[in-house]
Amino acid sequence: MIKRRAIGLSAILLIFGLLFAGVFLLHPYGEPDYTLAIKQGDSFYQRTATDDYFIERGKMAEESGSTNIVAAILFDYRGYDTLGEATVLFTAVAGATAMFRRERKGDEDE
Amino acid sequence: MNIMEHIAILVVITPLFGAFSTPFVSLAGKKAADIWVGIFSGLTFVFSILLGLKVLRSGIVIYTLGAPEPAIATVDYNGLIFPVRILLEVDALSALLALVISLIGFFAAIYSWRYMEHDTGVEKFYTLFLLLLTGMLGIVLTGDIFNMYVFLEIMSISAYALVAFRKETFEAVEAGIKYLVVGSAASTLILLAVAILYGVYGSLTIAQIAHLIEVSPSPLIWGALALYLTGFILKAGIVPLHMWLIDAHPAAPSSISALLSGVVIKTGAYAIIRIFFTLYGVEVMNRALIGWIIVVIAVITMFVGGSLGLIQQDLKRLLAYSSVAQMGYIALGIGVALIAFNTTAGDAGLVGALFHLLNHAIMKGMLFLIAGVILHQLGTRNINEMGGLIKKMPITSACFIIGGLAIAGVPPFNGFVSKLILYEASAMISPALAVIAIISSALTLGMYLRVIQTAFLGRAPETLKDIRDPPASMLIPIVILAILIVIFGILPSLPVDSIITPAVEAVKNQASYLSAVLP
Amino acid sequence: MVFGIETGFGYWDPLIWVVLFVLMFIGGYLIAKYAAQRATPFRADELESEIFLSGWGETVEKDLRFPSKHLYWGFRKALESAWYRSAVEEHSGILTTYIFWIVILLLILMLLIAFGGAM
Amino acid sequence: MKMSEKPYELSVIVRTVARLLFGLILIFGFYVIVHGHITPGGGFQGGVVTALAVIMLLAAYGYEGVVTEVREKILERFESLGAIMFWTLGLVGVIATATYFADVLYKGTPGELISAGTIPLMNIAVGMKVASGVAVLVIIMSIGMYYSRKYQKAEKEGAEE
Repeated sequence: MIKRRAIGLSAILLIFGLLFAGVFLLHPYGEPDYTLAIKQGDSFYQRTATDDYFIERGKMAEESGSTNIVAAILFDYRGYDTLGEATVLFTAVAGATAMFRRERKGDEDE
Repeated sequence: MNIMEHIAILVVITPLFGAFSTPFVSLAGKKAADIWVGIFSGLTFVFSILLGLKVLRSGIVIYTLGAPEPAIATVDYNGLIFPVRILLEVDALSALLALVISLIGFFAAIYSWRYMEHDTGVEKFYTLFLLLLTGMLGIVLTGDIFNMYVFLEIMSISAYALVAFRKETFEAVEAGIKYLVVGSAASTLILLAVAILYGVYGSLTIAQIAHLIEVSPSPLIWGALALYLTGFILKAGIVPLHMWLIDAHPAAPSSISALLSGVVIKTGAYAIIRIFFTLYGVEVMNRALIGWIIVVIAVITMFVGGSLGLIQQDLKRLLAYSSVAQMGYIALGIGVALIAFNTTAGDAGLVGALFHLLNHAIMKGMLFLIAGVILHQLGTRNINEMGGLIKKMPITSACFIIGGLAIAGVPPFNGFVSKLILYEASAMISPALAVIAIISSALTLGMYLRVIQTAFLGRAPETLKDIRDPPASMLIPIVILAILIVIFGILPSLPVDSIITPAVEAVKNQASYLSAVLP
Repeated sequence: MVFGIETGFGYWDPLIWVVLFVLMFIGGYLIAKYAAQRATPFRADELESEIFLSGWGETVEKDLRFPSKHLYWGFRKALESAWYRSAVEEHSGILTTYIFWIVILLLILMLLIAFGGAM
Repeated sequence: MKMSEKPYELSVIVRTVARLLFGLILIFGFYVIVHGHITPGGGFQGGVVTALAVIMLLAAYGYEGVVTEVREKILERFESLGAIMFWTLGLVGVIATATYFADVLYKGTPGELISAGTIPLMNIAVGMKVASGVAVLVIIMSIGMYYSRKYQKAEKEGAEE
């Protein structure tokens, strides 16, 4: 058992090392990055294209009209995800109440 | 409003509305909740059929959430055209999975009417049941990796709660907690993979990421692939991460076991297929290496499931081990298809994997429903306490024998056809694989012959006197599934030509998946 | 209606099997019927001595059932030390074992795919 | 100061302050929910703030004191109502011949309270759902604590006898 614990621990350390090494392959934080410029449509796709789109168009009245961009993304652009997240909470509550229901029929509600 | 235009989203939101409204409907009594869950799972089934017909008729269906028109998936941003909103992308593979899920879900719902009659909190059960259905349908229909994660969470959390639903038994609570811990670990790995892909490419749409990976593959995506694979191997119940399944399937109520084994683990297999063939694409990856990894895992899975199933005394635990073995067959097909992509062997591997997926959902769904009947009527799951059931409950026993022989690959049932295709496909790669697959099939036959010999034939013990076939609402789903098994066995070209081959074409044709979204 | 399927390598026709099974059933039924006609009927009062099964007394009716673990006994015994003992030990139901395998599989896949996944 | 008769309650100062703050926290929660589309915040955050009012009552009065006032059954129905509302607001887009979750209502001037189409309404629905959902979860947790305390007490009394 001790041996197995040692193997598991060293495996976790190795995984952490690999993931940490992966951080250096990411683009630098906070700087626009032009290594990923791919021709798409009439222009070049950047890694930040989606973010730029949200920031620029999200506030405009014809798109969402919300000055809080987080709310615009949450309820307009990714509203379906928000419905899913709300459902996750609903599921958790339904599951928890199912675990705390009364056990037999006819028991008094406590 | 035209229903056919919105059919893709209706498949997901119909059971969702059913889940939200069940707490109110159940105020009118259990009968009303029964009918309500029947209506909504039935509607979902009808919508899935309509969606499948639409996909077969007019190709890939795109549904963009929040756009002025469902088909407008992209935005024009300073001349740059890319997808921003969440979109559902339904090709023939997704439609096949949605059809299987809603079929088994509908039958399990009808079966639950009488099966859950002795339990309390049935309205909670129905709510969670419909949420489980929603989660699975959301996973298979979406075209967005984060949305897939969200629905994976809905599916997983409702499955944890449903496994532990019979909390009066200690076994159920223990199995639920174990499933919760390992399932959350897997979900975390999947979320990390989504985060890596978003960090590298700045997009969440499957088609867009696939296009970007094709153009400029970054070394980071291979880490994401490993994380994805580990997470979905756990969700699919493939060795060595199958152990939650062995605990969870026996402990859950039988209609939930049928759903878990029939379709929940299949969504893991679906996600693996989608990630390999669509998200990454076979062109950029080292197909031979990854294919052989999958094949080796599949071979181990088949042997572990078959050999350990042989020594089980608990009927539902035996069925759970059998599920592990059959997931090995599906994984074998996927692995062979990766190694020999776009050759005869590879196509046959995909046909075999998807046909076995369909067959196993039907067979194992039916077998778990029958195990539930036995538990409901006899009050035991121990095989040694059963005997001579064929004289007491002839219809149920006949269905079990059909299902057991079919899953073991005995002709002329459907399991044989899909296994035959898999044997031939794997023999083209390496004859040793086919030999192992056949040996594992013999092990499966062994475990089902044991159940049939001990529980159904033979002499009934003194304790089983007033046993008879279950009520009609429990019997009809079982009989329909058994009829499907026989039909698919005698007329295998019927499902293969109509739904399996389009799905295989959809899996192979990554370019059409991409061009449906991107300009 | 097309019975059968092209598997890519050959042709599989389930109808032959169905016919074969039907013929086997009919044959078995005929043999059983013939045997029932020819056999001398068994009569209990003609027994000269008690039933004696190689040293054991007459079996009680409930002992006539034999539990499922007796089937495939040889197979299990042969693989007992080589496979079953360790495999059953591994399926102990202890949660840390499950997590251990997640970590191990993740590490193996990461090493294999991260350094060999790209074309 | 004399200890309370009920051992699960906190001191009279805490109880009084909790009673006074209850309405204020509710109002602040509603403010965060309703102004979700123009200020930082929104349905999730405001819902949790609203649920904090119930959590505070639970801390001050204990499970036995609160459960007579706040029934988790009613809160559950309230949560379902919020979920149905959110679902139906998504359906507005389908009825208005666009797609599910399309924002088709009056957009107004960005920055005003009545603007941004369905976003404020969705905030309210999510706020309802999150507030009642989190409150139910916390009440359930306190039920668990209540019973474990009860069993511990029974065990201790059994050991003393």
